[in-house]
Amino acid sequence: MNFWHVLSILFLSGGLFFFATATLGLLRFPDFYTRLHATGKGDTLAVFLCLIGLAFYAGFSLSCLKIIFIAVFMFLAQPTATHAISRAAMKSGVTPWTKEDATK
Amino acid sequence: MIDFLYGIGFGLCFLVLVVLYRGIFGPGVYNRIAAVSAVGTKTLIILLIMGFIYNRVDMFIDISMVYALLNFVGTLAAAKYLEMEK
Amino acid sequence: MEITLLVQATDECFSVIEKARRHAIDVLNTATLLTSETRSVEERKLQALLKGAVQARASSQQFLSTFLILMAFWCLLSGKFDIFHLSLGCICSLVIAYLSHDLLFANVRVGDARLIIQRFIAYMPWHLYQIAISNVHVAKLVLSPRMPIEPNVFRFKTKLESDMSWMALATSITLTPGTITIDIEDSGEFVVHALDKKLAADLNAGEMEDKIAHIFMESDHIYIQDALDMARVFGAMK
Amino acid sequence: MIHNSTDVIIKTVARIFIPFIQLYALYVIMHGHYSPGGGFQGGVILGASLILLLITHGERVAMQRISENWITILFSLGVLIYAGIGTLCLFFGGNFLDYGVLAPLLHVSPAAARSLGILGVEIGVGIAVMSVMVSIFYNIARSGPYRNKGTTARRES
Repeated sequence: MNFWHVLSILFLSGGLFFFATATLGLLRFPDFYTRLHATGKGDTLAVFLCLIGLAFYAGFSLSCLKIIFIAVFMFLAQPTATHAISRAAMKSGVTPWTKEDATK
Repeated sequence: MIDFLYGIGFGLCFLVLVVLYRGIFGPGVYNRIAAVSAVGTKTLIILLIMGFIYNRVDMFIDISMVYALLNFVGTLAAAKYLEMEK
Repeated sequence: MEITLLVQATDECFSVIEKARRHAIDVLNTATLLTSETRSVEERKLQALLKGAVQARASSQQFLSTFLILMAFWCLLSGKFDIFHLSLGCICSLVIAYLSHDLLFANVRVGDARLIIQRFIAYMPWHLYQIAISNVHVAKLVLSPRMPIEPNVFRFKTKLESDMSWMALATSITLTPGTITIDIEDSGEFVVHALDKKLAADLNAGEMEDKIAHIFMESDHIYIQDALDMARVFGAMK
Repeated sequence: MIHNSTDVIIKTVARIFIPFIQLYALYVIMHGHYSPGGGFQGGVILGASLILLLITHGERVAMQRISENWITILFSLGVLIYAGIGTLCLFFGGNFLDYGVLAPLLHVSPAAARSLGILGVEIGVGIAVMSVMVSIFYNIARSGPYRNKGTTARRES
Protein backbone atom coordinates (compact mmCIF):
# COMPACT_ATOMS: atom_id res chain seq x y z
CA MET A 1 0.00 0.00 0.00
CA ASN A 2 2.69 2.50 -0.89
CA PHE A 3 2.07 6.00 -2.15
CA TRP A 4 1.65 4.97 -5.80
CA HIS A 5 -1.09 2.48 -4.97
CA VAL A 6 -3.09 5.11 -3.10
CA LEU A 7 -2.71 7.48 -6.05
CA SER A 8 -3.84 4.82 -8.51
CA ILE A 9 -6.85 3.98 -6.32
CA LEU A 10 -7.79 7.67 -6.39
CA PHE A 11 -7.49 7.96 -10.15
CA LEU A 12 -9.30 4.68 -10.82
CA SER A 13 -12.26 5.60 -8.61
CA GLY A 14 -12.42 9.04 -10.28
CA GLY A 15 -12.42 7.31 -13.64
CA LEU A 16 -15.18 4.97 -12.55
CA PHE A 17 -17.28 7.92 -11.32
CA PHE A 18 -16.99 9.72 -14.67
CA PHE A 19 -17.77 6.46 -16.49
CA ALA A 20 -20.94 6.22 -14.38
CA THR A 21 -22.01 9.81 -15.16
CA ALA A 22 -21.30 9.24 -18.87
CA THR A 23 -23.43 6.10 -18.87
CA LEU A 24 -26.20 7.82 -16.94
CA GLY A 25 -26.00 10.68 -19.44
CA LEU A 26 -26.28 8.19 -22.29
CA LEU A 27 -29.51 6.90 -20.80
CA ARG A 28 -31.17 10.03 -19.47
CA PHE A 29 -30.52 12.62 -22.14
CA PRO A 30 -33.50 13.10 -24.47
CA ASP A 31 -31.81 13.31 -27.85
CA PHE A 32 -28.94 11.79 -29.78
CA TYR A 33 -26.72 14.88 -29.83
CA THR A 34 -27.04 15.49 -26.10
CA ARG A 35 -26.19 11.83 -25.48
CA LEU A 36 -23.07 12.35 -27.56
CA HIS A 37 -22.12 15.17 -25.20
CA ALA A 38 -22.14 12.73 -22.31
CA THR A 39 -20.26 9.89 -23.97
CA GLY A 40 -17.88 12.11 -25.91
CA LYS A 41 -16.68 14.04 -22.90
CA GLY A 42 -17.32 11.57 -20.12
CA ASP A 43 -15.60 8.63 -21.72
CA THR A 44 -12.57 10.65 -22.78
CA LEU A 45 -11.81 11.88 -19.29
CA ALA A 46 -12.77 8.56 -17.66
CA VAL A 47 -10.50 6.52 -19.93
CA PHE A 48 -7.71 9.04 -19.38
CA LEU A 49 -8.04 8.88 -15.59
CA CYS A 50 -8.29 5.08 -15.48
CA LEU A 51 -5.26 4.65 -17.75
CA ILE A 52 -3.17 7.11 -15.72
CA GLY A 53 -4.26 5.26 -12.57
CA LEU A 54 -3.18 1.93 -14.06
CA ALA A 55 0.09 3.52 -15.20
CA PHE A 56 0.78 4.54 -11.58
CA TYR A 57 -0.07 1.04 -10.44
CA ALA A 58 2.31 -0.43 -13.03
CA GLY A 59 5.19 1.57 -11.60
CA PHE A 60 7.87 3.14 -13.79
CA SER A 61 8.55 0.58 -16.54
CA LEU A 62 8.05 0.00 -20.25
CA SER A 63 4.42 -1.06 -19.77
CA CYS A 64 3.77 2.23 -17.96
CA LEU A 65 5.00 4.14 -21.04
CA LYS A 66 2.81 1.97 -23.27
CA ILE A 67 -0.22 2.74 -21.12
CA ILE A 68 0.54 6.45 -21.36
CA PHE A 69 0.71 6.07 -25.15
CA ILE A 70 -2.72 4.41 -25.16
CA ALA A 71 -4.02 7.25 -22.98
CA VAL A 72 -2.74 9.89 -25.44
CA PHE A 73 -4.16 7.89 -28.34
CA MET A 74 -7.62 7.61 -26.77
CA PHE A 75 -7.41 11.28 -25.77
CA LEU A 76 -7.32 12.21 -29.46
CA ALA A 77 -9.33 9.33 -30.94
CA GLN A 78 -12.46 9.60 -28.78
CA PRO A 79 -13.48 13.19 -29.70
CA THR A 80 -12.81 12.43 -33.35
CA ALA A 81 -15.05 9.36 -33.21
CA THR A 82 -17.79 11.41 -31.53
CA HIS A 83 -17.33 14.09 -34.15
CA ALA A 84 -17.53 11.52 -36.98
CA ILE A 85 -20.78 10.04 -35.64
CA SER A 86 -22.43 13.42 -35.06
CA ARG A 87 -21.39 14.59 -38.53
CA ALA A 88 -22.83 11.44 -40.09
CA ALA A 89 -26.04 11.91 -38.08
CA MET A 90 -26.41 15.54 -39.12
CA LYS A 91 -25.66 14.74 -42.78
CA SER A 92 -28.32 12.05 -42.91
CA GLY A 93 -30.90 14.36 -41.42
CA VAL A 94 -31.21 13.67 -37.68
CA THR A 95 -32.75 16.91 -36.38
CA PRO A 96 -31.49 17.96 -32.92
CA TRP A 97 -34.09 18.02 -30.11
CA THR A 98 -35.05 21.51 -28.98
CA LYS A 99 -36.84 22.95 -25.97
CA GLU A 100 -40.19 23.13 -27.80
CA ASP A 101 -40.22 19.37 -28.38
CA ALA A 102 -40.29 18.93 -24.61
CA THR A 103 -43.40 21.07 -24.22
CA LYS A 104 -45.13 19.33 -27.13
CA MET B 1 -5.00 -3.58 -4.03
CA ILE B 2 -5.84 -6.55 -6.18
CA ASP B 3 -9.38 -6.83 -4.82
CA PHE B 4 -9.78 -3.09 -5.49
CA LEU B 5 -9.00 -3.87 -9.13
CA TYR B 6 -11.60 -6.65 -8.96
CA GLY B 7 -14.10 -4.07 -7.70
CA ILE B 8 -13.33 -1.63 -10.51
CA GLY B 9 -13.54 -4.46 -13.07
CA PHE B 10 -16.95 -5.61 -11.85
CA GLY B 11 -18.16 -2.01 -11.69
CA LEU B 12 -17.16 -1.51 -15.33
CA CYS B 13 -18.85 -4.77 -16.34
CA PHE B 14 -22.06 -3.57 -14.68
CA LEU B 15 -21.75 -0.25 -16.55
CA VAL B 16 -21.33 -2.16 -19.80
CA LEU B 17 -24.61 -3.94 -19.11
CA VAL B 18 -26.31 -0.62 -18.45
CA VAL B 19 -24.96 0.84 -21.71
CA LEU B 20 -26.19 -2.25 -23.53
CA TYR B 21 -29.73 -1.14 -22.70
CA ARG B 22 -29.18 1.89 -24.93
CA GLY B 23 -27.53 -0.35 -27.46
CA ILE B 24 -30.53 -2.68 -27.71
CA PHE B 25 -33.44 -0.24 -27.32
CA GLY B 26 -31.71 2.82 -28.84
CA PRO B 27 -34.34 4.47 -31.08
CA GLY B 28 -32.09 4.90 -34.11
CA VAL B 29 -28.93 3.47 -35.59
CA TYR B 30 -26.84 6.36 -34.30
CA ASN B 31 -27.70 5.70 -30.65
CA ARG B 32 -26.55 2.15 -31.17
CA ILE B 33 -23.18 3.23 -32.59
CA ALA B 34 -22.68 5.62 -29.66
CA ALA B 35 -23.48 2.73 -27.29
CA VAL B 36 -21.04 0.41 -29.11
CA SER B 37 -18.31 3.05 -28.93
CA ALA B 38 -18.96 3.53 -25.21
CA VAL B 39 -18.82 -0.25 -24.64
CA GLY B 40 -15.54 -0.28 -26.57
CA THR B 41 -13.82 2.19 -24.26
CA LYS B 42 -15.04 0.32 -21.17
CA THR B 43 -13.82 -3.06 -22.38
CA LEU B 44 -10.44 -1.45 -23.07
CA ILE B 45 -10.09 -0.71 -19.35
CA ILE B 46 -11.49 -4.13 -18.34
CA LEU B 47 -8.85 -5.79 -20.57
CA LEU B 48 -6.06 -3.86 -18.89
CA ILE B 49 -7.38 -4.62 -15.42
CA MET B 50 -7.48 -8.35 -16.31
CA GLY B 51 -3.89 -8.01 -17.44
CA PHE B 52 -2.89 -6.60 -14.05
CA ILE B 53 -4.88 -9.17 -12.08
CA TYR B 54 -3.30 -12.17 -13.87
CA ASN B 55 0.01 -10.22 -13.96
CA ARG B 56 0.52 -10.89 -17.69
CA VAL B 57 0.84 -7.15 -18.24
CA ASP B 58 2.85 -7.17 -21.47
CA MET B 59 0.47 -9.46 -23.31
CA PHE B 60 -2.69 -7.64 -22.30
CA ILE B 61 -1.24 -4.20 -23.07
CA ASP B 62 -0.65 -5.22 -26.68
CA ILE B 63 -4.14 -6.68 -26.92
CA SER B 64 -5.73 -3.53 -25.47
CA MET B 65 -3.68 -1.31 -27.84
CA VAL B 66 -5.00 -3.28 -30.81
CA TYR B 67 -8.49 -3.09 -29.34
CA ALA B 68 -8.32 0.71 -29.03
CA LEU B 69 -7.06 1.04 -32.64
CA LEU B 70 -9.71 -1.22 -34.13
CA ASN B 71 -12.50 0.32 -32.04
CA PHE B 72 -11.54 3.73 -33.45
CA VAL B 73 -11.35 2.42 -37.05
CA GLY B 74 -14.65 0.58 -36.60
CA THR B 75 -16.48 3.67 -35.37
CA LEU B 76 -15.10 5.73 -38.26
CA ALA B 77 -16.12 3.06 -40.78
CA ALA B 78 -19.64 2.84 -39.35
CA ALA B 79 -19.96 6.65 -39.40
CA LYS B 80 -18.69 6.73 -42.98
CA TYR B 81 -21.11 4.05 -44.09
CA LEU B 82 -24.14 5.62 -42.40
CA GLU B 83 -23.33 9.06 -43.69
CA MET B 84 -23.96 7.99 -47.28
CA GLU B 85 -27.09 5.97 -46.56
CA LYS B 86 -29.63 8.75 -47.19
CA MET C 1 10.05 68.62 -113.83
CA GLU C 2 13.28 67.71 -112.08
CA ILE C 3 11.87 69.09 -108.83
CA THR C 4 8.90 66.71 -108.94
CA LEU C 5 11.29 63.83 -109.61
CA LEU C 6 13.47 65.05 -106.71
CA VAL C 7 10.41 65.30 -104.40
CA GLN C 8 9.28 61.81 -105.40
CA ALA C 9 12.77 60.42 -104.76
CA THR C 10 12.93 62.05 -101.31
CA ASP C 11 9.41 60.68 -100.56
CA GLU C 12 10.50 57.23 -101.54
CA CYS C 13 13.64 57.29 -99.44
CA PHE C 14 11.64 58.71 -96.53
CA SER C 15 9.17 55.83 -96.88
CA VAL C 16 12.05 53.37 -97.12
CA ILE C 17 13.63 54.91 -94.02
CA GLU C 18 10.21 54.75 -92.31
CA LYS C 19 9.79 51.11 -93.22
CA ALA C 20 13.30 50.35 -92.07
CA ARG C 21 12.64 52.16 -88.77
CA ARG C 22 9.42 50.27 -88.18
CA HIS C 23 11.15 47.04 -89.06
CA ALA C 24 13.94 47.87 -86.65
CA ILE C 25 11.41 48.60 -83.89
CA ASP C 26 9.68 45.24 -84.52
CA VAL C 27 12.97 43.42 -84.40
CA LEU C 28 13.81 45.29 -81.19
CA ASN C 29 10.46 44.36 -79.62
CA THR C 30 10.76 40.70 -80.49
CA ALA C 31 14.30 40.79 -79.17
CA THR C 32 13.23 42.32 -75.85
CA LEU C 33 10.33 39.91 -75.74
CA LEU C 34 12.68 37.05 -76.28
CA THR C 35 15.12 38.20 -73.65
CA SER C 36 12.37 38.84 -71.11
CA GLU C 37 10.86 35.49 -71.90
CA THR C 38 14.12 33.70 -71.56
CA ARG C 39 14.76 35.62 -68.35
CA SER C 40 11.41 34.68 -66.96
CA VAL C 41 11.94 31.12 -68.11
CA GLU C 42 15.31 31.12 -66.41
CA GLU C 43 13.78 32.72 -63.37
CA ARG C 44 11.10 30.16 -63.29
CA LYS C 45 13.61 27.42 -63.80
CA LEU C 46 15.75 28.88 -61.03
CA GLN C 47 12.75 29.20 -58.76
CA ALA C 48 11.70 25.67 -59.61
CA LEU C 49 15.23 24.54 -58.87
CA LEU C 50 15.24 26.54 -55.66
CA LYS C 51 11.78 25.31 -54.72
CA GLY C 52 12.82 21.80 -55.71
CA ALA C 53 15.84 22.12 -53.46
CA VAL C 54 13.72 23.53 -50.65
CA GLN C 55 11.14 20.82 -51.28
CA ALA C 56 13.81 18.14 -51.28
CA ARG C 57 15.32 19.50 -48.09
CA ALA C 58 11.89 19.76 -46.43
CA SER C 59 10.84 16.29 -47.52
CA SER C 60 14.17 14.79 -46.47
CA GLN C 61 13.81 16.58 -43.12
CA GLN C 62 10.28 15.20 -42.82
CA PHE C 63 11.54 11.72 -43.72
CA LEU C 64 14.30 11.91 -41.12
CA SER C 65 12.09 13.18 -38.33
CA THR C 66 9.34 10.63 -39.14
CA PHE C 67 12.02 7.93 -39.07
CA LEU C 68 13.33 9.11 -35.68
CA ILE C 69 9.84 9.30 -34.17
CA LEU C 70 8.99 5.82 -35.46
CA MET C 71 12.30 4.46 -34.16
CA ALA C 72 11.53 5.88 -30.71
CA PHE C 73 8.05 4.35 -30.89
CA TRP C 74 9.59 0.98 -31.83
CA CYS C 75 11.92 1.07 -28.84
CA LEU C 76 8.95 1.97 -26.65
CA LEU C 77 7.04 -1.00 -28.01
CA SER C 78 9.62 -3.76 -27.89
CA GLY C 79 11.50 -4.02 -24.66
CA LYS C 80 14.36 -5.92 -26.25
CA PHE C 81 17.32 -3.68 -26.97
CA ASP C 82 19.70 -6.27 -28.42
CA ILE C 83 21.24 -5.68 -31.80
CA PHE C 84 18.95 -8.00 -33.76
CA HIS C 85 15.69 -6.39 -32.65
CA LEU C 86 17.03 -2.85 -32.93
CA SER C 87 18.16 -3.46 -36.50
CA LEU C 88 14.76 -5.03 -37.20
CA GLY C 89 13.17 -1.88 -35.81
CA CYS C 90 15.42 0.28 -37.98
CA ILE C 91 14.38 -1.56 -41.14
CA CYS C 92 10.67 -1.40 -40.22
CA SER C 93 10.77 2.32 -39.38
CA LEU C 94 12.70 3.00 -42.63
CA VAL C 95 10.04 1.17 -44.64
CA ILE C 96 7.16 2.94 -42.91
CA ALA C 97 8.90 6.32 -43.04
CA TYR C 98 9.48 5.88 -46.76
CA LEU C 99 5.92 4.71 -47.30
CA SER C 100 4.23 7.58 -45.43
CA HIS C 101 6.84 10.28 -44.92
CA ASP C 102 4.54 13.07 -46.05
CA LEU C 103 1.65 12.01 -43.86
CA LEU C 104 2.78 13.18 -40.46
CA PHE C 105 4.08 16.67 -41.31
CA ALA C 106 2.03 17.37 -44.43
CA ASN C 107 2.21 21.14 -44.36
CA VAL C 108 4.06 21.90 -41.15
CA ARG C 109 7.78 22.69 -41.46
CA VAL C 110 9.69 20.32 -39.20
CA GLY C 111 11.69 23.16 -37.69
CA ASP C 112 8.67 24.79 -36.14
CA ALA C 113 7.02 21.45 -35.32
CA ARG C 114 9.15 21.34 -32.18
CA LEU C 115 7.98 24.79 -31.20
CA ILE C 116 4.35 23.77 -31.78
CA ILE C 117 4.82 20.73 -29.53
CA GLN C 118 6.36 22.86 -26.77
CA ARG C 119 3.47 25.32 -26.88
CA PHE C 120 1.01 22.40 -27.07
CA ILE C 121 2.43 20.98 -23.84
CA ALA C 122 2.06 24.41 -22.26
CA TYR C 123 -1.57 24.44 -23.48
CA MET C 124 -2.24 20.98 -22.01
CA PRO C 125 -2.97 21.93 -18.33
CA TRP C 126 -5.53 24.53 -19.34
CA HIS C 127 -7.08 21.93 -21.70
CA LEU C 128 -7.28 19.29 -18.96
CA TYR C 129 -8.83 21.84 -16.62
CA GLN C 130 -11.44 22.60 -19.26
CA ILE C 131 -12.27 18.93 -19.63
CA ALA C 132 -12.58 18.49 -15.89
CA ILE C 133 -15.05 21.39 -15.70
CA SER C 134 -17.02 20.03 -18.63
CA ASN C 135 -17.35 16.64 -17.02
CA VAL C 136 -18.39 18.11 -13.70
CA HIS C 137 -20.93 20.16 -15.67
CA VAL C 138 -22.25 17.02 -17.39
CA ALA C 139 -22.33 15.19 -14.05
CA LYS C 140 -24.32 18.05 -12.46
CA LEU C 141 -26.71 18.03 -15.43
CA VAL C 142 -27.20 14.27 -15.31
CA LEU C 143 -27.63 13.93 -11.58
CA SER C 144 -30.11 16.79 -11.25
CA PRO C 145 -33.68 15.38 -11.49
CA ARG C 146 -34.91 18.20 -13.76
CA MET C 147 -32.28 18.54 -16.53
CA PRO C 148 -32.02 22.27 -17.33
CA ILE C 149 -30.77 21.99 -20.92
CA GLU C 150 -32.02 23.67 -24.05
CA PRO C 151 -29.76 22.48 -26.87
CA ASN C 152 -29.24 24.48 -30.04
CA VAL C 153 -27.03 24.36 -33.11
CA PHE C 154 -25.10 27.42 -34.16
CA ARG C 155 -22.35 28.30 -36.63
CA PHE C 156 -19.29 30.44 -36.29
CA LYS C 157 -16.45 31.35 -38.64
CA THR C 158 -12.90 30.66 -37.49
CA LYS C 159 -9.84 32.80 -38.13
CA LEU C 160 -7.46 29.87 -38.25
CA GLU C 161 -6.01 28.55 -41.50
CA SER C 162 -3.95 25.37 -41.25
CA ASP C 163 -5.88 22.11 -40.94
CA MET C 164 -3.85 21.08 -37.89
CA SER C 165 -5.19 24.11 -36.04
CA TRP C 166 -8.73 23.31 -37.25
CA MET C 167 -8.34 19.83 -35.83
CA ALA C 168 -7.02 21.14 -32.51
CA LEU C 169 -9.84 23.69 -32.30
CA ALA C 170 -12.52 21.11 -33.14
CA THR C 171 -11.14 18.64 -30.58
CA SER C 172 -10.96 21.26 -27.85
CA ILE C 173 -14.45 22.53 -28.68
CA THR C 174 -15.71 18.97 -28.33
CA LEU C 175 -13.97 18.69 -24.97
CA THR C 176 -14.95 22.04 -23.49
CA PRO C 177 -18.14 22.32 -21.45
CA GLY C 178 -21.41 22.04 -23.29
CA THR C 179 -20.32 22.09 -26.92
CA ILE C 180 -19.63 19.50 -29.64
CA THR C 181 -18.23 20.20 -33.11
CA ILE C 182 -20.54 18.68 -35.68
CA ASP C 183 -19.08 19.78 -38.99
CA ILE C 184 -16.58 22.11 -40.63
CA GLU C 185 -17.36 23.45 -44.08
CA ASP C 186 -14.33 24.08 -46.27
CA SER C 187 -14.90 27.78 -45.83
CA GLY C 188 -13.83 27.36 -42.21
CA GLU C 189 -17.30 27.56 -40.76
CA PHE C 190 -17.77 25.42 -37.63
CA VAL C 191 -21.21 23.92 -36.95
CA VAL C 192 -21.43 23.44 -33.19
CA HIS C 193 -24.17 21.84 -31.07
CA ALA C 194 -24.35 23.48 -27.65
CA LEU C 195 -26.26 22.43 -24.54
CA ASP C 196 -27.45 25.91 -23.63
CA LYS C 197 -27.21 29.49 -24.84
CA LYS C 198 -24.76 30.74 -22.18
CA LEU C 199 -22.05 28.26 -23.19
CA ALA C 200 -22.57 29.04 -26.84
CA ALA C 201 -22.07 32.75 -26.08
CA ASP C 202 -18.74 32.47 -24.32
CA LEU C 203 -17.42 30.19 -27.06
CA ASN C 204 -17.85 33.02 -29.53
CA ALA C 205 -15.58 35.15 -27.39
CA GLY C 206 -12.88 33.15 -29.19
CA GLU C 207 -10.67 32.97 -26.20
CA MET C 208 -9.82 29.35 -27.03
CA GLU C 209 -9.32 30.23 -30.67
CA ASP C 210 -6.61 32.72 -29.69
CA LYS C 211 -4.81 30.11 -27.67
CA ILE C 212 -4.83 27.63 -30.55
CA ALA C 213 -3.78 30.27 -33.05
CA HIS C 214 -0.92 31.09 -30.69
CA ILE C 215 0.09 27.43 -30.63
CA PHE C 216 0.07 27.01 -34.39
CA MET C 217 1.84 30.35 -34.80
CA GLU C 218 -0.75 31.94 -37.03
CA SER C 219 0.60 35.14 -35.62
CA ASP C 220 -0.88 37.55 -38.11
CA HIS C 221 -3.58 38.21 -35.51
CA ILE C 222 -2.48 40.11 -32.45
CA TYR C 223 -3.08 37.98 -29.36
CA ILE C 224 -3.00 38.59 -25.67
CA GLN C 225 -0.55 35.70 -25.31
CA ASP C 226 1.92 37.36 -27.70
CA ALA C 227 1.53 40.65 -25.89
CA LEU C 228 2.35 38.87 -22.63
CA ASP C 229 5.42 37.26 -24.17
CA MET C 230 6.58 40.63 -25.53
CA ALA C 231 6.06 42.26 -22.14
CA ARG C 232 8.10 39.56 -20.46
CA VAL C 233 10.87 39.91 -23.04
CA PHE C 234 11.00 43.71 -22.64
CA GLY C 235 10.92 43.31 -18.89
CA ALA C 236 13.89 40.97 -19.08
CA MET C 237 15.80 43.31 -21.40
CA LYS C 238 15.36 46.34 -19.12
CA MET D 1 -18.17 4.24 -54.31
CA ILE D 2 -16.33 5.90 -51.44
CA HIS D 3 -16.00 9.52 -52.53
CA ASN D 4 -13.69 11.46 -50.27
CA SER D 5 -16.19 13.79 -48.67
CA THR D 6 -14.91 13.41 -45.14
CA ASP D 7 -13.93 16.72 -43.68
CA VAL D 8 -10.69 18.05 -42.39
CA ILE D 9 -10.61 16.73 -38.83
CA ILE D 10 -11.00 13.06 -39.65
CA LYS D 11 -8.42 13.41 -42.42
CA THR D 12 -5.80 15.03 -40.19
CA VAL D 13 -6.36 12.62 -37.29
CA ALA D 14 -6.11 9.65 -39.67
CA ARG D 15 -2.98 11.17 -41.16
CA ILE D 16 -1.39 11.42 -37.71
CA PHE D 17 -2.31 7.87 -36.68
CA ILE D 18 -1.55 5.88 -39.84
CA PRO D 19 2.26 5.68 -39.50
CA PHE D 20 1.96 4.61 -35.86
CA ILE D 21 -0.64 1.93 -36.65
CA GLN D 22 1.54 0.57 -39.46
CA LEU D 23 4.61 0.45 -37.24
CA TYR D 24 2.58 -1.26 -34.52
CA ALA D 25 1.43 -3.84 -37.09
CA LEU D 26 5.03 -4.58 -38.10
CA TYR D 27 5.92 -4.86 -34.39
CA VAL D 28 3.15 -7.42 -33.93
CA ILE D 29 4.38 -9.36 -36.97
CA MET D 30 8.00 -9.37 -35.83
CA HIS D 31 7.36 -10.27 -32.17
CA GLY D 32 5.29 -13.38 -32.82
CA HIS D 33 7.19 -15.63 -30.42
CA TYR D 34 7.46 -13.23 -27.44
CA SER D 35 4.22 -11.31 -27.22
CA PRO D 36 0.86 -12.16 -28.72
CA GLY D 37 0.79 -11.73 -32.49
CA GLY D 38 2.44 -13.16 -35.52
CA GLY D 39 1.84 -13.08 -39.24
CA PHE D 40 -1.93 -13.16 -39.32
CA GLN D 41 -2.74 -10.63 -36.59
CA GLY D 42 -0.04 -8.21 -37.81
CA GLY D 43 -1.27 -8.52 -41.39
CA VAL D 44 -4.82 -7.72 -40.31
CA ILE D 45 -3.70 -4.59 -38.45
CA LEU D 46 -1.61 -3.47 -41.45
CA GLY D 47 -4.68 -4.00 -43.65
CA ALA D 48 -6.78 -2.05 -41.15
CA SER D 49 -4.43 0.93 -41.39
CA LEU D 50 -4.71 0.95 -45.19
CA ILE D 51 -8.47 0.63 -44.94
CA LEU D 52 -8.49 3.59 -42.54
CA LEU D 53 -6.58 5.54 -45.19
CA LEU D 54 -9.11 4.42 -47.81
CA ILE D 55 -12.09 5.41 -45.65
CA THR D 56 -10.87 8.82 -44.61
CA HIS D 57 -9.01 10.00 -47.70
CA GLY D 58 -11.17 8.45 -50.40
CA GLU D 59 -10.06 5.84 -52.86
CA ARG D 60 -8.11 8.14 -55.23
CA VAL D 61 -5.48 8.98 -52.59
CA ALA D 62 -5.40 5.39 -51.38
CA MET D 63 -4.95 4.15 -54.93
CA GLN D 64 -2.06 6.53 -55.43
CA ARG D 65 -0.39 5.28 -52.31
CA ILE D 66 -0.88 1.54 -52.86
CA SER D 67 -2.19 0.82 -56.37
CA GLU D 68 -4.01 -2.29 -57.56
CA ASN D 69 -0.88 -3.62 -59.30
CA TRP D 70 1.18 -3.36 -56.16
CA ILE D 71 -1.43 -5.32 -54.25
CA THR D 72 -1.34 -8.21 -56.70
CA ILE D 73 2.47 -8.22 -56.61
CA LEU D 74 2.48 -8.10 -52.81
CA PHE D 75 0.19 -10.98 -52.07
CA SER D 76 1.93 -13.25 -54.50
CA LEU D 77 5.23 -12.13 -52.95
CA GLY D 78 3.92 -13.04 -49.49
CA VAL D 79 2.97 -16.53 -50.56
CA LEU D 80 6.28 -16.86 -52.40
CA ILE D 81 8.24 -16.03 -49.20
CA TYR D 82 6.22 -18.50 -47.16
CA ALA D 83 6.44 -21.39 -49.62
CA GLY D 84 10.00 -20.47 -50.62
CA ILE D 85 11.37 -20.87 -47.09
CA GLY D 86 9.47 -24.14 -46.82
CA THR D 87 10.91 -25.62 -50.01
CA LEU D 88 14.35 -24.22 -49.16
CA CYS D 89 14.32 -26.55 -46.16
CA LEU D 90 13.45 -29.41 -48.52
CA PHE D 91 16.59 -28.72 -50.55
CA PHE D 92 18.65 -29.04 -47.40
CA GLY D 93 17.26 -32.46 -46.70
CA GLY D 94 14.77 -31.60 -43.94
CA ASN D 95 11.02 -31.95 -44.44
CA PHE D 96 8.81 -29.07 -45.60
CA LEU D 97 9.08 -26.43 -42.86
CA ASP D 98 11.97 -27.80 -40.82
CA TYR D 99 14.08 -24.63 -40.32
CA GLY D 100 16.70 -26.36 -38.21
CA VAL D 101 18.18 -27.72 -41.42
CA LEU D 102 18.85 -24.17 -42.62
CA ALA D 103 21.57 -23.73 -39.98
CA PRO D 104 24.54 -24.21 -42.39
CA LEU D 105 23.04 -21.73 -44.88
CA LEU D 106 22.69 -18.95 -42.30
CA HIS D 107 25.74 -20.32 -40.41
CA VAL D 108 23.97 -19.90 -37.10
CA SER D 109 23.02 -22.46 -34.46
CA PRO D 110 19.94 -24.60 -35.38
CA ALA D 111 17.86 -22.92 -32.67
CA ALA D 112 18.59 -19.44 -34.06
CA ALA D 113 17.92 -20.75 -37.60
CA ARG D 114 14.57 -22.00 -36.42
CA SER D 115 13.61 -18.61 -34.96
CA LEU D 116 14.82 -16.79 -38.09
CA GLY D 117 12.86 -19.22 -40.24
CA ILE D 118 9.71 -18.58 -38.25
CA LEU D 119 10.30 -14.84 -38.54
CA GLY D 120 10.63 -15.10 -42.35
CA VAL D 121 7.48 -17.17 -42.62
CA GLU D 122 5.57 -14.69 -40.46
CA ILE D 123 6.67 -11.76 -42.60
CA GLY D 124 5.47 -13.61 -45.70
CA VAL D 125 2.14 -14.46 -44.11
CA GLY D 126 1.74 -10.87 -42.86
CA ILE D 127 2.27 -9.39 -46.32
CA ALA D 128 -0.11 -11.91 -47.90
CA VAL D 129 -2.92 -11.31 -45.36
CA MET D 130 -2.56 -7.53 -45.61
CA SER D 131 -2.70 -7.40 -49.38
CA VAL D 132 -5.58 -9.88 -49.73
CA MET D 133 -7.61 -7.84 -47.23
CA VAL D 134 -6.85 -4.57 -48.97
CA SER D 135 -7.62 -5.98 -52.43
CA ILE D 136 -11.02 -7.21 -51.18
CA PHE D 137 -11.69 -3.75 -49.82
CA TYR D 138 -10.57 -2.05 -53.04
CA ASN D 139 -12.94 -4.25 -55.04
CA ILE D 140 -15.86 -3.52 -52.72
CA ALA D 141 -14.99 0.18 -52.54
CA ARG D 142 -14.85 0.61 -56.27
CA SER D 143 -17.63 -1.94 -56.83
CA GLY D 144 -15.84 -2.32 -60.12
CA PRO D 145 -14.34 -5.38 -61.62
CA TYR D 146 -10.62 -5.88 -61.29
CA ARG D 147 -10.22 -4.96 -64.99
CA ASN D 148 -9.26 -1.35 -64.41
CA LYS D 149 -5.52 -1.39 -64.47
CA GLY D 150 -3.24 0.92 -62.51
CA THR D 151 -4.30 3.89 -60.45
CA THR D 152 -6.74 5.57 -62.83
CA ALA D 153 -9.81 3.72 -61.66
CA ARG D 154 -12.53 4.45 -64.22
CA ARG D 155 -15.67 5.88 -62.65
CA GLU D 156 -18.61 3.79 -63.82
CA SER D 157 -21.34 5.84 -62.15
